[in-house]
Parts: sequence; structure tokens; C-alpha cells
Amino acid sequence: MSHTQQSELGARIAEQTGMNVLECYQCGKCTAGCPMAKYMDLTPSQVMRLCQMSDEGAKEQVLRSGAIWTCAGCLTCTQRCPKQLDPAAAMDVLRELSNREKMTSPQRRKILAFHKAFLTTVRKTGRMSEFPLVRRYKISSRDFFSDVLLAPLMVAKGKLGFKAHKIKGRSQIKTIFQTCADLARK
Amino acid sequence: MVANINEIQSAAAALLNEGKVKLVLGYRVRGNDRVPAFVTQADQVGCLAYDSACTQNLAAYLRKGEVRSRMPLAVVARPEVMRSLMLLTAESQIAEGQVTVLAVDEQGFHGVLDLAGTAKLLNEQYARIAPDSSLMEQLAKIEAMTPQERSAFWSEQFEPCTRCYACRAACPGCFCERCIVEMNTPQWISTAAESHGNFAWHMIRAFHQAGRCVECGACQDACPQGIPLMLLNHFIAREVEREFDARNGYDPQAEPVIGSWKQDDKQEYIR
Amino acid sequence: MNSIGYYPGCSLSGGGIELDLSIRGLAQLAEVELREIDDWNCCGATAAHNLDHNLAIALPYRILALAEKQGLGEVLAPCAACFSRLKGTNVRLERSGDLKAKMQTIVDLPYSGSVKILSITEFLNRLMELGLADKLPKKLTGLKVAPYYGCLLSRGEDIVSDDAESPSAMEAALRATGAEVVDWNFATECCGGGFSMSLTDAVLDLSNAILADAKAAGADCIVTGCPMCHSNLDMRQLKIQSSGMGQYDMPVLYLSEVLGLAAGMGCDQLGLNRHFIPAMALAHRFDPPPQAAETAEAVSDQRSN
Amino acid sequence: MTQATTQTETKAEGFEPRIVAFVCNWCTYAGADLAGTSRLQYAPHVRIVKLPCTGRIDPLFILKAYEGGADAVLVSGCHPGDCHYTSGNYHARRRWTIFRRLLSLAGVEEGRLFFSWVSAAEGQKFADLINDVTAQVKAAGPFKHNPARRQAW
Amino acid sequence: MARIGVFICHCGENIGRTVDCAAVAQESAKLPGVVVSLDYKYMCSDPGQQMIKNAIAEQKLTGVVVAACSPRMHETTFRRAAAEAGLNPYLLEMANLREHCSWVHEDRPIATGKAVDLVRVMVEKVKRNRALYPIQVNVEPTAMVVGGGIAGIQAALDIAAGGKKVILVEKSPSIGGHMARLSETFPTLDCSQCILTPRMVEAASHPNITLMTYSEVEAVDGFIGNFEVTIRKKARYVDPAKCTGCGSCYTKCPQKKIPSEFDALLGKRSAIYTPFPQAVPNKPVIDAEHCTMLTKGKCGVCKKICPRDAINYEDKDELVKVKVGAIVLATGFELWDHSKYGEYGGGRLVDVIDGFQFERLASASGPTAGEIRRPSDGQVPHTVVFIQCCGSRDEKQGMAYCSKICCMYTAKHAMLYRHKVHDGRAVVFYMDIRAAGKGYDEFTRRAIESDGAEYVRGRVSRIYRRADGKLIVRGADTLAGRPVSIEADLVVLADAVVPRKGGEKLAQMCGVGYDTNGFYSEAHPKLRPVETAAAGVFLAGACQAPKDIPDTVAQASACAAKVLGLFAAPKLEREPIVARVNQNLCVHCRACINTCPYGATQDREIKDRQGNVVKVVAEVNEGLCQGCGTCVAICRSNAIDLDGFTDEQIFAEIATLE
Repeated sequence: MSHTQQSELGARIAEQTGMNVLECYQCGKCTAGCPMAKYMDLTPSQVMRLCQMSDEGAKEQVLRSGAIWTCAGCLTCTQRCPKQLDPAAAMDVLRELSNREKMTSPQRRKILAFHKAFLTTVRKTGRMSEFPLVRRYKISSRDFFSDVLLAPLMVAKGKLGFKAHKIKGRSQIKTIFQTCADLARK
Repeated sequence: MVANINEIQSAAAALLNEGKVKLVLGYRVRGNDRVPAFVTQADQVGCLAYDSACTQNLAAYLRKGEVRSRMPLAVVARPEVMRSLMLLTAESQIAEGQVTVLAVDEQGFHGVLDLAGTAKLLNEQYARIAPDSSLMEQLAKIEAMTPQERSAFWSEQFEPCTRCYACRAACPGCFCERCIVEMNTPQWISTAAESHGNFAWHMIRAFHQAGRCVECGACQDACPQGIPLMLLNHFIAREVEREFDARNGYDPQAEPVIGSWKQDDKQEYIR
Repeated sequence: MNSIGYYPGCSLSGGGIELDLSIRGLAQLAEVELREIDDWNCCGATAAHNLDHNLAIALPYRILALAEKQGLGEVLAPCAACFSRLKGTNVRLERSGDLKAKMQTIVDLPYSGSVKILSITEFLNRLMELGLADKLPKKLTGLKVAPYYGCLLSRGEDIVSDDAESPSAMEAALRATGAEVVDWNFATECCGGGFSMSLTDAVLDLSNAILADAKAAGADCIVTGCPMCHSNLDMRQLKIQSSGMGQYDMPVLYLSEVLGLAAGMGCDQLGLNRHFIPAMALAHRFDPPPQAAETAEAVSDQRSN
Repeated sequence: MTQATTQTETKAEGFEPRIVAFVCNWCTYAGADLAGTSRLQYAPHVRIVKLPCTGRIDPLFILKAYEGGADAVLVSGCHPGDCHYTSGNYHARRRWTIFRRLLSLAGVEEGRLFFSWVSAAEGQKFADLINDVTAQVKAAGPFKHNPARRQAW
Repeated sequence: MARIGVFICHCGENIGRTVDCAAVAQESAKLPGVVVSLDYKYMCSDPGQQMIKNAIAEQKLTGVVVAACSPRMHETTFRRAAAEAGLNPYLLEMANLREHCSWVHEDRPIATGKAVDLVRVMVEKVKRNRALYPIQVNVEPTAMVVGGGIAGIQAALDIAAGGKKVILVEKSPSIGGHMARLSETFPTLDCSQCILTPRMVEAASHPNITLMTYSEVEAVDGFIGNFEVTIRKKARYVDPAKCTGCGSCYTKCPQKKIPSEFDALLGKRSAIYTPFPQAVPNKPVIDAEHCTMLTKGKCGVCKKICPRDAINYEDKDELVKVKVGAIVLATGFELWDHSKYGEYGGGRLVDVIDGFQFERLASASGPTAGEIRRPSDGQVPHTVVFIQCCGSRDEKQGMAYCSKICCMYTAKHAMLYRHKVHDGRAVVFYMDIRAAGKGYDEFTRRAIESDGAEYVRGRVSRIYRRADGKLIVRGADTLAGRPVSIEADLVVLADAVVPRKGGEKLAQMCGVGYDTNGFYSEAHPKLRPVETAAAGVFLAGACQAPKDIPDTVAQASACAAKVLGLFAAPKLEREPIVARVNQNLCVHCRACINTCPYGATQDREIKDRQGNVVKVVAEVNEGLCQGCGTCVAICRSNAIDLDGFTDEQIFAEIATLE
């Protein structure tokens, strides 16, 4: 690896996952198998391709893409990659970076909002409970009306916990979140 | 004395009577010692004895001309000796039909076997002979030492060696016509009983046991100076098993461990 | 009595409550004590690894460390996502001492790596070995099931020990119930996972394809081990059907529910009454409800009258 | 050592290790040739003994080198699969695996025995290897506890 | 008493710049046994060589050390000079002052000191050198060619045309190999059988060629010029001398449902069969596994019907020993088994076939008489998907290499399909089109531009069979940046070209190396592409690497040239660097015999005057020994030594370094 000149994204991926994106030979098998590819603005192989390039434009295009957020993390690409790369792990790195650099695609804001709502719930209580999560998500995504009919049904089935379950070690959880946030800022 | 010594004697007598062997190689009692017995007549079998003090590895006699000239012969063999016979078969020193085994262990006599039968018995009954736990403890101690301490430990151990080569004589695996320590053009190993010659001798002796030593203990028993040769032998056997998954003296057709290879043999130390 | 550690995970007290109920029931039947990890937290699910790679390890690390502290050698994580996060964390910690040291500072708890994580299928197969197999009096003869593994019970070479392209971890248990396993194509296709709310259309598409293939293969129900898949295939099936994408009425059962049926556990005990696509009728094929039996008797009574 | 080397030794500051290298003719010797034709500079302490193949190396050669007071021994041949004689290096590798463990047990410390695969194409690797081995041995100092060393008397 | 001459070369400035050559010469002169020590600007020049020759003659030198460049450069030069002066060339050694000293060190005193060391070591070695004489080896002017495909046929024909005898060994009942199974060949669309069968017949009828079909190499002993090969002639149960090839037997054989290997299991054959109508020799064999007479003792129809009484149910395998001087390995390839690809159906989908199966479907002599009909239901497929790189360039499957021929034959397949099914759709998934060859790129372009094959650049991730029988092929179009899903009726996988199973065994018998993929290793990838590390063994065709027909034929002809060159001289000379056994010391533990990569160490019985075996020892066959010395180091008794690198010489070198 020492001799390979990596792009900024390539280097970041290598650091976090040990993967060398230059090994990708663009066969497209990830795209071919990706269940979400048809909802993406870049295909998974194009994402990998752009990570190989060291120009600023490539980086922008990747981090602003909706594709990285549309990835469901199903690992089909990773499972079948003939070069034994792990595009799914690369997507994690890219999403993290996209969020941190505030480049997240407006088209996929809802997905980010959901993840954030989820983590906020966990940060405050230690666990995820459906009702607080949904409430938080609805407010931040401004998506008030979808699924409104589902909620009463869930209640009836005993599947929607209203009350957040708060664990005892909440302060520990807060510290963990805080430390991780500090590390990310570095 | 094992309970059924009579069975050994009568089996030996039968072999001699039927002319299946010309010699039975066993043990007899001399005072407090157990010494080899060379029985050629059925009426002499009464001297044959066996107990846990019979530690000598009789397979070592199989290289001696006077013994070889009396083949086919029978050997009273405990599991380690049987393993020696497997090694000697694998290294083409003996062949099926030349040696019959009178199998014994602490429990007693287990019958008359040919070499193939011996191999089967070994693998079925004695597939795992647990190494002496005190050996393993001592090794662990040595391995925990610093290199300097290890160097000092061994120089202390080798220091009393007089180069009498009793270890070599007791070992069935040391069947060379002329040992390399006796080569002088060029001289491989200094024959003087001083430190570097002793070191080289013991290193090479141990290394020549790699993949071969059956850990019978005869060399160490034979050493008049009490040098802990079994530490080296056991260490090598352990390493051979760890590295190459090979255990010595169980397969009469085994390829030599040092002298064969696998593509994926470990090599993490080679850069 | 055998005991196994238990990490229910968040969804098992909400959307995945049937899974919790049926697992506890089966464990009791197999005389295995489930020892819940004290004060466990959320594993971070899909959200954490999307946004913060340290957090994605740190949250499961705390869970593992607590389990180790509690002396739990093996821990069941029934939710496929929790399983994947917990076992994945174990794998990565084992690979990198640096990571372990880093996590120890972040979480401030020691963890040596001794906890082994069991998936729902591994756990249920274990229960079968521990005697559950002999406690399945009901034969689900004629029930055609489509075992659905989804992503996290089939893929991830370090995590799942099954064949990624044609997994079989559920088959032995299903066959033991007398059910017939159908050959179908979508056992490992993705259902859309955590996008149920944030990218609903995609989830409807993907889940629809799975339901369609199961139906084409002649399945009576889909069997899963993952609460996320369950909610997409079960709860979202309502929307799929109401929007005219397809009409399936395909019950989606947890593997533990199927085993529970064969064990003769009641529908309520298994949580079958909580499904969105009714599963009771299917259950009643093998376990006629009391009042139905009464009605049948009443009918025959009337006739005789 | 000859007068010429003795002079340079006294001139040079500190410890100048003696390192004996056993190399095969087809890969490592040729790799050393390539280091030469590429004019790669490396430390001058290593003396090469050329053999047709690493398979020719008897463990006693290594002992002999220590007996003679070598501070370290380096053994190098063709990469697995590249042996000019198809499998000499595989045989050699087995021998080394056991012999180095034995030497270690006997007190030959880490950093006194090095093994390497250097192909005919790896001139740079050869130079790096020599420099690295030399630096390590220099840092470790003279092999004082050499259990094989012939006594001076 | 040794009389050694030392000659220090300046190599212009190359050595002289950093090494004080005069000082080295002075120091060397002081070494015991050295009687002359000179330095000179260019030792390899004529005057330089003359200097050495003069010294040898005048000083009656017993050994020479030339301290100059690497021995790889000029050892031959200086040894020849020594020989011209009457000194045995093996009494000359070189100290490498240039590559190993002056070029790699800058400090002049240090480099000079090292140079003296290098000379000292070689002086001590050369004192112990012995005169050695090149080994003369007889050559048996017959070649064995293993493999009767196009490579083997071509090599055999060319060697035979050169006037030398050839034994052509083929394991199946007929020669012809894969080429005989092809429908048409790229890039010309010649009918494969039309161009191949004349060659097959020529090989069978050539007076210099002995065909041994249905035979396999069992053992190879000996060495270049003198191989002794054991060949197993498998029982045919049909006496070829009596059989006229009339065909009554296989028309009447009741066992007719056996999948035909020749037809890639798509067609059927009988238990007594010839693999295909144009088989050479055109004489049937009985497949012992499926013949009920041989398995159950019931039937006997063929024996009853045979007008020539050629059937012999008692026939046995026969071992034949032949002596040959050279061996050509032309064992070819097979296709990788795509059942390892779970995502492509794991071998369970019958309408997912390989390239050979498509060839047989397209072949006029094939099971469908040249109509493209899919195996499952015999329907003509309306959409055929071709997938390249199936297993090739797939590190996950352990094959990083390109199979080289698939781009071309896939284009051909797509073309043939479109020619046969005019309204059919041919979709080709590819990663790159590798069409380097005469007329090749034009050919693939034609498939796309004129024949309407739809080329999609991307791999396929998954194939499954939908309930309605359609094969769903999920691929990617990376040029358009979109996933694509094709509903196909037939899928043809261009499976990776892999070496023949069991090829390693043959390689080991011959002492030939093979790479991690199992392809045989040539001696040098550029300059010796048909030789191997085993002298006298040559490689032709796809056993060395995936190859198309023209490359295969070219390499086969090159093999023939090498073989004919070898046979041109009656005797061979070899370097005398060989191992020798001291039979007095050998205790016959057989470690060396097990170790030798060339089988050069062998058992030798020592007999007394009455002819009784008194001792068995190891012996080195100097014709086979390549001089690696592995046996020497393995011998605990040190009963073996290696000429040119004796223990004594090496110990002297080590001792000099103290």
C-alpha cells in the first residue's frame, strides 16, 4: 500500500477499512446486484470509480450524491465482489464524511434525518423506542402525513412503545457519544 | 514384572520352534539391572523378563551386524520401541517379514504382530502418548528465560559432556555407518570435549532427530553425565508436530519430515 | 439447566415483540435459561455506522463488555441487525488491538473478547439439539414455507457461517416441524432494511418482489429471523396491497413462531395475534381454536338434530 | 580479517559487525547483482557464500559461521514457487523452521539469524535487506552470548 | 602444493574507482598458495585473457581466481580461456568485485577491504576445487508428445516431418482434442473439423508417428536424451487389429443413454462407442463403467454382432515402456466448473451452459444438428445471454488471470446464434473486449455492428429461474450507469480456462514446475517460452497458459524445432555440477531419494561376486542431477557431496571469513 498514491477519499477508506479502492477494476458487479441501484443517482461502481480519482470534482460528486445514502448496507456487493473489496464499508466511510462536511444530498435528507433521530433517541435514553423515534423523525424531516394510519394499528397490536425506556447507564452513553463526537472533530 | 510374562516366553518359544524367527531380542534381569537378552533357542526363553525398568530401546540393536545376520527376528517392544520400528521401516532399515513384534506395555503382553499389525496397534491404542509433564514444565521454564540465560543454561548442561557418544549408541535412529562427528575432511564438528564442539554436537544430534525421535528416552538414560537430552528431543518433536502436523513413528510409509514439504508450510519468519 | 445470555435489542420490545415472546417460550420449553444482559443499550443498528464509525463500534462494545462482566459466555442476539453489529464488533476487535485499546478508552469498560454472539438460527438450532426437537408434537404437514434470510443472516463472511448464495440455517429446523420448504429465488434478496420510513417507495418495491416470488413458488408463508424484514414484509404488505402492487395475504412468521406452533404453543403466547397480515388462520390449520371446534360440534349437533 | 579490513575497522567508529550470508545462485545472488548494476548503496559488512540453491545449505553451515564468530547469519533464496530447482527452497524452509527454533531454545537470540526470499528482480529488496540486517545487528552489538563460538584459547 | 593465480580487473573505472585494485593485488599476493597476483584494466579483453593464459602456462598454476564482475557475466569467458591454456576450467573461480562491491559501496578503504575478503574466500575455495569434466549424454532420437489435441498433433507432425520418430499419447479414445468439438473457428468462421480432420488423419498415417490413444503416462524416469516412460494402455475391449470400424457394435449396443463427453454431456452415446464419427483411430472402445457385460456379465450383444470377432471382454490394461529423448507436454485445458458460482445458480440451472456446450449446440454434427435449442425443453431460445469472465479475473474464485480466448469465442457464439436465429436477441456481458490478434478486433466489431449482438459492459451479479421458466439475468451496464435485468431463455457462461485436472501429477513426474493456477511453467517467460526447468521437456498449447488455436499451433511448432535441435547432435554435454554418493557411508535411509526434485537419486544394489545383493545404497544419476545440492544437505551421514560446491570448499569459505 505504501507505494500507491491514493485520492483523499481513497486514503480515508483505506485508513478506516484497510481496502485499496484502486483494486476496483470497474466490472460493475456491485451495480448489477445492488437492490437499491435503481434509486441511486450514481451506481455503486461509479461511486467506487470516483473514489479512485484524486480531483476535487470527483470528491464533491461522491459526497453530494444521493447514492451513498440510498445504500441499504445489504452487503450483496461485498459478498460478490470478484476483487474481494467491500463497497458497503466504503459507503459507510463516505456517508460519515458527507454528513460531517455538510454535503448531504437534499434528495436524501429524510434518510439522514431518520438516522439522526435514531441516534438522538439512543443518546438520550440508551435505547431506541418507536414512538419517540418516529416523533423526532417526523419533526425533523417535516414528513408529517405518511403512515399516519399505521400508528393506531401498531398501538392496537402492542407494537408501538409510547414510553421511552431509559437505561441506568444513560450518563455512560452520553459520554460515549461525546467522546466519539470529539474524536470525529479531530 | 508384568502379570503375563509366561505368555511372552511361550510366544517367543513358539516363534523359535516354528522357525519363524532365528532370534528373540528381549530383556532379562541381571541384579538390579535389566539387560538385553538374545535368545536363539526355545529352551532359553525362561530368562525373558519384562517390567517398567526395561527402558532400553532394543530397536537400537537392529543395526548391529551380528543381529542383522539373524533375521528374521522378534523384538520385545513397548510402544516407543514399536514406533522406532516404524521409523526404521520408513527409512528402509528393516522390512516386513524381517522383524516380528512381541508387543508389551505396562498392562502386559499384547500378542505377536507383524510390522503392519504393529502399525495398526500403535495407531489404534497408542495414538496419543502424553509427553512427560515435567518435561513440558522444564521446557516452559527455559522458553521463558532470556536468550542469555538460555545460552548459559545449556552451556552448563553441555559442559560435563565427555563425548562418549553413549546417547548415540543407545538410539535406534542413529544408524549411520559413520557419524558426521567422525568426519574430518572437512571436520564438521570439533571432537574435543569443549564448549563449542559440545554445542555443535548436541545441536546437530538433536536436529538429526527432527521428524524421527520417538521419545523413548534411551539416550538420556544412557548418558553417564545426566545431560537432559530429552528436553531437546521433546522440543523438536513438539515443534515438528506444531509446524508440520507430523508425529514420528506412527506410519511405516511416512515421508521424512525433513525431506518433504508442503507449499503452505509456515514461513512468517522469512521476509 | 443450561443458560444462555440474552440481548433482546430494542425492536423486540416494540415492533418485534412476537420474536421475543416466541423465543422465551421455546427457551422455557427446552429448559434453557435466558439471562438478559443488565442495563443493555441499543447496538446502534444501521444509524450509527452510517454516521460515526467509532460510535458504531463503541455502542456494541459496551454491550459486550457488560455481558462479559456478567459472566455470559454466549449471548443470543435475535435481531439480525443486532447480531450483525455485535458479532461484527467482536471480529474487528479481535483483528485490531489498537481498536480494542481505543474502545476501552471511549467506553471505559474492559473487554477481553470472550463473549460469543449467537444468531437466531444458531440459537434455535442449539435449542433443537438440547431437546427441543423431541418436543414438537404437532406436525405442520402440508405447510409450505419460504425461508427468508434477507441480508444479515446470509452475508458477511466474517459474521455468518452459512453459504451466502444458498443459505440453509433454517432448513433443518423447518423440516423437523414437518413443513415443506419451497425452492424460491428471493431468500437472500434485500427487503429495503431500515428505509421503511425514510425511503418507503423502495421498500414497497423490494418487499413486493419478495412477496411475489414467494407466492409464485407456492409458499403459504414466509419465515424470517429478522424484525426489520418482518416489519417490511408484514406491516408494509398492507400498503403494497392497498396500492394495488399485488395481492398476497402472505403471513410472515418468525422461525421461532413456526417452531412454537409445532411445539403446540398457543397463538397468543407466540404473538401470532399481533401480525398485520393475519396469521391465525394459518395457525389454526394445525391447532383449531376451541370455539371453532365448538362451532363444528354445534353444526354436527344441529344436523343430528 | 585481513590487514586492510582491520585498518578500516579501527578507523570506523564503534562496532562493525561480521555477517555471513548464504545465498542461492539463481535468485538472491542475481538479486545482489541487480543491486550492483542499479548502483544501490548498502552496508559493507555482509560476506556472501554462494550456493547453487538454498536446498544445499546444511544447518551446520550456520553453526560454523557462529563458531567462527559471526555476529549474525543471513540466509536467502528464491521465493516459494520460483526455485530454479523447483523445490530446493521448500526443503530448505522446513529445515530452517526447525533449526531456528532449536537455536532459539539454545540461546541464539532474536536478531542473529535472518531469513529472506530475494528474487533476481529484487535488487532494491536485497539492498534494503542488507541495510536493515546490518542496522539491527549494529544496534544489538557484538554477539557476546554466542553459544557456538569457538573459544579463543 | 597449490599454485594459485589471482587476477584483479579494474573494469575500466567500474571497479577501480572505488576499489584500490593494486592494493588488492598486493594483499592477495601474500595469501598462502598464491604465486602470482596481478591487476589489469580489462581482464576480459584479449590482452587480459592472454595475461591469465600466460600465467597458467608459465607459473604452472593449479587454480585461478579472477576478481572482476559477476560470474554470471564472464565466468564462461574466463573458464574458456583457462581451458585454452591447459587448465581444467573448473579450477577457475570468480570473485565478484563489481556488482557486489565497487558498485554498491562508496568508501574506498572499506570497499578495498571487502574486495580483499572476497578474493581470500575464493582463493581458499579454489584450492579445494577439483578438475571436472562435462558430462556426455546419449540422445535417444524419439520424442513423446503427451496430449493429442491440436497442439500435440502439430508438434508430432512437425517432428515427424523433420525425420524423427514420435510417440503421440492421448488419454481419450481419439485424437483431436477440444478443437474437434468446436463448430466454427474465429475469426474466419472456418469449420473446425474441416481444417482439423486432415491433420488427424495425417498424424495417424505418418510413418514416423506412433499413435497411442486411450493411453496415459504412468511414470517418467530418466533424463534429457534418455527418458524412460511407462505408458498405461487402457483396456479397449476391442482389438484394433481386427476391428474395421464398421460400427455395427455401437448401433446395436442397448446402452444408449450415456451422456457423451464429446457433446459436453448434451448428447448421448452407447457403452461401446467412438467419441465422434471422424474419430482417429476410428475404432470403438467399451466404456467399462457403463457396459452391462462388464459390470453385470449380462448382454454380449456387441460380441455376437461383430463380424470380425474383435470384441474381447477379458481385455486388461497394459503397461508399455518406451525410451524417448524428449517430451512435449501438450495436455491442454478444460473449463472451470461454474457450479462453484452460487450466484449463477450453482450449476443447478440446466439452461445455464458453458462454451463447449454451446459449441456442440451450434455444430452441425452436434446433438441438435446445429440448431440452437436449449437443454431443458428443446425450445429455440429467443434471448440468449452470454457472460464473459465467468471465473476468470475473479480473485474470489482464485483466478486472477484472463482466459484470453473467451472474448473471441463469445463474439463468435453471439454471431453464430444471430445467424441461426434471425429474430433472436444476443446479449453479451463483458468487462473488456480483448481482441488483440490478426483480424480479431474487426471480428468483434462485426459481431456488434453487423450481427447485432448487444454488448453490455458490466458483470452479472445473479441469475435465477423465475417460475415461468425465464432466466432472470441481473447485470450492470456500467457505460450507461444503470443496472439491467434481462429475461433470457438460455445463458452461456464463458467459464475460465483452467489446466487439466491431475496435470500436477504429470508435471511432478517430469520435474516441470507449475504456477499457482496449475499452468505449467516455462523456463523463462520471454526468452525460453517453450522450454521448462526440466531439460528435454517442452510445452505446447494451453497447458502452459490459455491460448487460442494459432498461438497453440505456433508454440507446438516451436517445440518441434527445439526437439529437432536437441536430436541434431548424437550426444549432449552438460555442466558437471552434480552430486555424488560415497557408497561406503550411505546407509540407505532414502532421505535423498525422497528429496530429489528430479528423481536423480536412486536405489542401487551392490552385489558380491556371486550376484547376491549385499547392500542397497543411493546413487546419483548424473544425467538427471541438476546440481541443486538439496540431497547433500539432507544426508545425515554426509555420504553425498556436490561437485563444485563441496562441503570442504564451503567450510573453507566460511572459515576464511573468521
